Amino acid sequence: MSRSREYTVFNGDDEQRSWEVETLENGRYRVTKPDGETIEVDAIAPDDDRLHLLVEGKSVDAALFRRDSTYQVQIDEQRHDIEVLNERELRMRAAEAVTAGGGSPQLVSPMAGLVVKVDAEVGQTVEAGDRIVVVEAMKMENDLEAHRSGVIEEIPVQAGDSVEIDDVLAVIGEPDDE
Amino acid sequence: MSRSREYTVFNGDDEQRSWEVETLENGRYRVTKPDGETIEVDAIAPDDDRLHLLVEGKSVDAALFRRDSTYQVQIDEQRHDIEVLNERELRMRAAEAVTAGGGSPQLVSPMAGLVVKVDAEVGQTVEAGDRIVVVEAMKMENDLEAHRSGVIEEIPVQAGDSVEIDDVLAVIGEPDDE
Amino acid sequence: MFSKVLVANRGEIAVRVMRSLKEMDIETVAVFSEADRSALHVRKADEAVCVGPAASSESYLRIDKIIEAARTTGAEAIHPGYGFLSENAEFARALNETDITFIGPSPSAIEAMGEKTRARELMEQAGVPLVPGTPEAIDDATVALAEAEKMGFPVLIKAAAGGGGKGMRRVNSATEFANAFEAARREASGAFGNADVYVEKFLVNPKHVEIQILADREGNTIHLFERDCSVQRRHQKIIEETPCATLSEETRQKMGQVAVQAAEAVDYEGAGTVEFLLDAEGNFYFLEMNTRLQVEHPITEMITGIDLVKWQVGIAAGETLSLQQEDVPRNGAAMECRIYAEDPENEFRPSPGLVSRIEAPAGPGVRDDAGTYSGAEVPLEYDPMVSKLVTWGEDRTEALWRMKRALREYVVTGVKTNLQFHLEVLEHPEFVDGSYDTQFVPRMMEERGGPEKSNGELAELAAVVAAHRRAEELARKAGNHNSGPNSSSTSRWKSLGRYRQLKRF
Amino acid sequence: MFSKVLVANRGEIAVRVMRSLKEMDIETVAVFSEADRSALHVRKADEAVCVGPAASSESYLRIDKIIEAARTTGAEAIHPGYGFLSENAEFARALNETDITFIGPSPSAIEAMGEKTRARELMEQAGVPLVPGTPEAIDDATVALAEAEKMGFPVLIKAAAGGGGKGMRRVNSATEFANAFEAARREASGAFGNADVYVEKFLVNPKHVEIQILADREGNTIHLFERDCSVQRRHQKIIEETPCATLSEETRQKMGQVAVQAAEAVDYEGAGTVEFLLDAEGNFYFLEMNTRLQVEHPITEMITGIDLVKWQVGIAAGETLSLQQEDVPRNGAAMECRIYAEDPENEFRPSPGLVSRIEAPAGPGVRDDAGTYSGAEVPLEYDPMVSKLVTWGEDRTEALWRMKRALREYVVTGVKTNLQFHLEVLEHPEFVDGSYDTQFVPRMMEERGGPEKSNGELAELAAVVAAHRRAEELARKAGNHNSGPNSSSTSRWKSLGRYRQLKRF
Repeated sequence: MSRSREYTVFNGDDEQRSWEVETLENGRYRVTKPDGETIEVDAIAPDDDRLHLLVEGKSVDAALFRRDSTYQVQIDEQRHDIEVLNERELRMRAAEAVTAGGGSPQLVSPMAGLVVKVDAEVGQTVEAGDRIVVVEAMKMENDLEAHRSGVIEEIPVQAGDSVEIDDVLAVIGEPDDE
Repeated sequence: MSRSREYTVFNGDDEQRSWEVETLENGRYRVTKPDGETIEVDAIAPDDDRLHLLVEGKSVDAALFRRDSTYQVQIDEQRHDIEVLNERELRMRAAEAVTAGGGSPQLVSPMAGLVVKVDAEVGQTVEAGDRIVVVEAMKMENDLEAHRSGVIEEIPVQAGDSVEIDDVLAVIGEPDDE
Repeated sequence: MFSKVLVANRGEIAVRVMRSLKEMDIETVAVFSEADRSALHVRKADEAVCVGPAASSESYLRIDKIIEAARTTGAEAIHPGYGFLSENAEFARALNETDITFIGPSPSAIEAMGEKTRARELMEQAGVPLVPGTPEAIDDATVALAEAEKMGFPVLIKAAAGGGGKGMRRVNSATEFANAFEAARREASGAFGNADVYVEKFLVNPKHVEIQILADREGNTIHLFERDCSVQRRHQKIIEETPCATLSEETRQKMGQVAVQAAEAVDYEGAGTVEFLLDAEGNFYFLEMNTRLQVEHPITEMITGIDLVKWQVGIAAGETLSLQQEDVPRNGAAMECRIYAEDPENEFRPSPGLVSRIEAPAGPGVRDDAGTYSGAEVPLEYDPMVSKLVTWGEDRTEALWRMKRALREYVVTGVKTNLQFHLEVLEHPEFVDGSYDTQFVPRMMEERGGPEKSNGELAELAAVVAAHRRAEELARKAGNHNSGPNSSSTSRWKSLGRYRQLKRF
Repeated sequence: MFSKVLVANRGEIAVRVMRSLKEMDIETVAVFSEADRSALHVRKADEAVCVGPAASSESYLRIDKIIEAARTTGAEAIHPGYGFLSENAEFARALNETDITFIGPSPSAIEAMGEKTRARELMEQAGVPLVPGTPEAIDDATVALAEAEKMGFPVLIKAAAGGGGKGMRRVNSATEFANAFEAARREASGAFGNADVYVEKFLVNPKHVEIQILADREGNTIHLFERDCSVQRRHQKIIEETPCATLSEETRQKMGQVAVQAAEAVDYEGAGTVEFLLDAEGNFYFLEMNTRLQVEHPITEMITGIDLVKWQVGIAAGETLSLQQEDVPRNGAAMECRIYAEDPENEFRPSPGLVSRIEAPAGPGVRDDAGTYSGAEVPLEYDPMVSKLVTWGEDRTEALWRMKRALREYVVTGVKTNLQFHLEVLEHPEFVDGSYDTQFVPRMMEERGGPEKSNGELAELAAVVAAHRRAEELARKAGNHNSGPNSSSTSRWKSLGRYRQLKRF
């Protein structure tokens, strides 16, 4: 629980800001703000859609509503739409950008689960049916195989990532793309 | 969705009342009351913990809070504690009553899932490790085996039942119980 | 008194009417369209009848189906709320032919006030002031000037063939009049091929002020003071308050008397509202009369303590007004903010959809008349009003600060709302001093860049922490599947349990 | 005026005080115990400081920690709410030695009213009526009778050595007195070995009526009329109302004057309450003075429109009362029901735990001061009050019917509450006619079998349908696992989706 995670925020101004969060032993969070300042935050969820923060003595009662990776945040009467991508989602977004417009080079996960193994690497030529990634769900390991032959262009996941249905696991380009 | 199901209600007066509910094609419910009268009920869940019924033109806005099989129901200012058992739970309750005080004759389900097969029957002598029930969870069939040798006294589940963690699947008495 | 009443409406007003009915020990019947099966007013009613598909024209506006619903349920009267059938004389007339009572004025009063020209004629006869203007086109500058001086400057010279603001010319004094008049005629002739012009009084930055009236069948008519509804955009009221900050006591009394005259002129019965334009000099002119309950009626209830819906029902049941004009209480100040599911940053476009969570403010001096609930849809088909938030204070300042406090307490997630926009209005100098007029919001929107967001970094922090908690939760779930129920993860789960108790997860 | 105030309390009163502070544009600081990390008052504050473990003695009652929290946050004043440190003279004194203002009366006023015997002495000197009684034991029947006649019959002869109701004898007239007196002495001698008896006035079915007062530093003292708090059980108030239905205008004025005298006798400053016993003849007797805000203060706010908390803060900041006694408004009637997480069917035992859902009533004339929210715990450690529900009406009948309507709207799931019990009280003939006294609830509880449940079969129906929907949902989930994402179950899912939209599942 003490791994530090990075988040990239898009706050609507086309500005991209990096935050870092680490869960501490006491359940609080150490947060590194985009300007590099580090603060300790005590957060509780009074209810679904609510998050209450104590930030250096300040009490912040936020209402949150998530749609995909965008949070609508209401604090007092103000409402903010904030997109937050974690590291995997950021890689995923990049992968999508790379293949935007292409046929269907993306191998997507048919299930939600944990990536336990990645069997291929970028640049490798694979055959349809080769195992690319192993995703574990409900005590069962699932081999996720290349849906077509080609060259791996992107693998936006790594072992330990949790993925959701339809998340991109790999981008497999046509062999002649090389 | 059109199987009729029976429910047994304990309303705190030690009175036991039988209700029957069938889901109709239009999403409404045909309910047979304990007195045998049949009514059609249109029910929606405006939110968690809420159920709104239209019963023969009457609008009933109920707040419900479930603990195990007991529902706290608030309608207007009145609060009622009502225990509702479905057929399986009623059998389960009977099975628990049978074995109350015994060692641990109950084979319980380690997971929530759907009973797809029952491989034993009451009166049968089984060995520890014999498959008794198959429960399916997350696309996987799980053989649930006798935790001890003995004679099957009760099997409160049948194929098609959904079970939850710790639900009794079978009661296996000592061989010398016979 | 009635023992059962049908409310032929939906949303907050249906709920509000039912609340009064319940306090009168009257059973309530809701009607609903197929889109409103899960609407709040259906939940709050004792009985509910579906009257047709989502389109209002096939449900809430269907006179036959509404009457049928009343018959089926045995309702003795129908309250129409506002909108829908509330000002439909045909509906009132149809009910008069049954033994079901229409809670509202007579069909003839509805009709008289519904037709603009007829209403103006009637009002003129009753001595109610109208915006002065020449009834016909004038071609003689001297005659026109005499008329203009009679009505007082500034005046507007309007091309008879013009429209939509075209062919209008404002004249501020007698000295400029003759030239302007001839120029306007020339322009009109050039632009429309018709030189005819009218002269009309030009109202400088008028306020929209209305008077609430109550009248019983015996002709006892009283007024319940004014409401200033000048905070509006495209004739849509946004914030209303009472008293009007700039109204002198003398004008208030005069306006009240005139409103009573207007109502009496059509033998009015029940609750109604006479709308006026009020100019900077305290002159006021009849605009129209709404022969029903207004959206903004709660602020009048707050300062008078009078439940208008109860009186509507009582009067319809034949009760006599027990209140004399001089006994109508008037305490403190009240304002109302209409909370809409709309996007002020996108031309106030409706933002229908799922209200994931709505939490209304509470505490002293706050009244919330909501039409929805957490988990409900704001349907596409109808007005996207979420709630009417009303505050009362000993004086205007207290009502205003209560409103600011209440708006900050209000939580609505899922749909966009105008909560922040309201606060912006409330903190605008023109609103704070009460001098605002009907052009205030358009002016404000022109000046304005966008909403100020002082909480931006905190909001980002909250979003990032929420994303982090979600990421860890997902990882935990996945991790748990990995390690099976009896693995060494138990202690981690225990500590998770402890955190959960502390709502840390 | 202060720019930041710390609220040394929790629950609904902390939230309520903060609301007024926010309306005064004052920043708010909450303190909380470790059990209250997720409490509503922490969420509503601008800043929050943890002051120790769950036990009040280690947190909310820790004078040093509270003062430390004020210092750390830069709060200029502390509002103590009610309970906890609100009547702690030591706390007020400790604050006087800092530059942090205590929002409340002087330590000496708190002390004077806090010691029962001293308070009685002071009140007697100030001419405040006390329940008459002989100050010492009397052994002469003739002297005793003379005393009894002075105080008026009935009287109570009390054994000096008795207690807890033992050794008491009620005497209704002079003719029975001599015999009763001797009998009482004999009994006392036999039972306690001590024949000493006192004579005290016996109050027949008294009401508990209290007067709200407000006083500024310059000694301007006004009263804000009475509250009838006779609906109580074991000295725990349950429902309060104002005006008191049986109080004559003359007695009201007298009682108000006496309350002002009582406050002036201790140089009182701020908001306070003088409690009286009122007998059937309209005589009233000093009980005690509470030198703080009362739980039931909102009903006074409803009929006067005065925000008591704002005045407390203003007076503490040195403001002068702008109101003369004759200007205090008094409109309509108000009542308050204290909603507790408790089980009236089980000796009103607290029912702490998770408030799964709380939905407060709204609409005209309703004020809800809640201290919790959906998803919150009612902690074991503190008072299990969930909310104070207050209604206002033009008259008592309207306030009463509003309260009934509001109680029926109130939803609390998870914990048990006294919602239904309140309704039972409100519909009891003694409550309806307003004649109830402090023995009303005990009498009612004796007569009563249990709560009436007219909705029993509907509740069963709802529970059965809920169980059925759950059973089908579980079966569907299991079935779906069976058939994989691309199987023929798609159409079933589609239809499920449609149902979901309709909230049928």
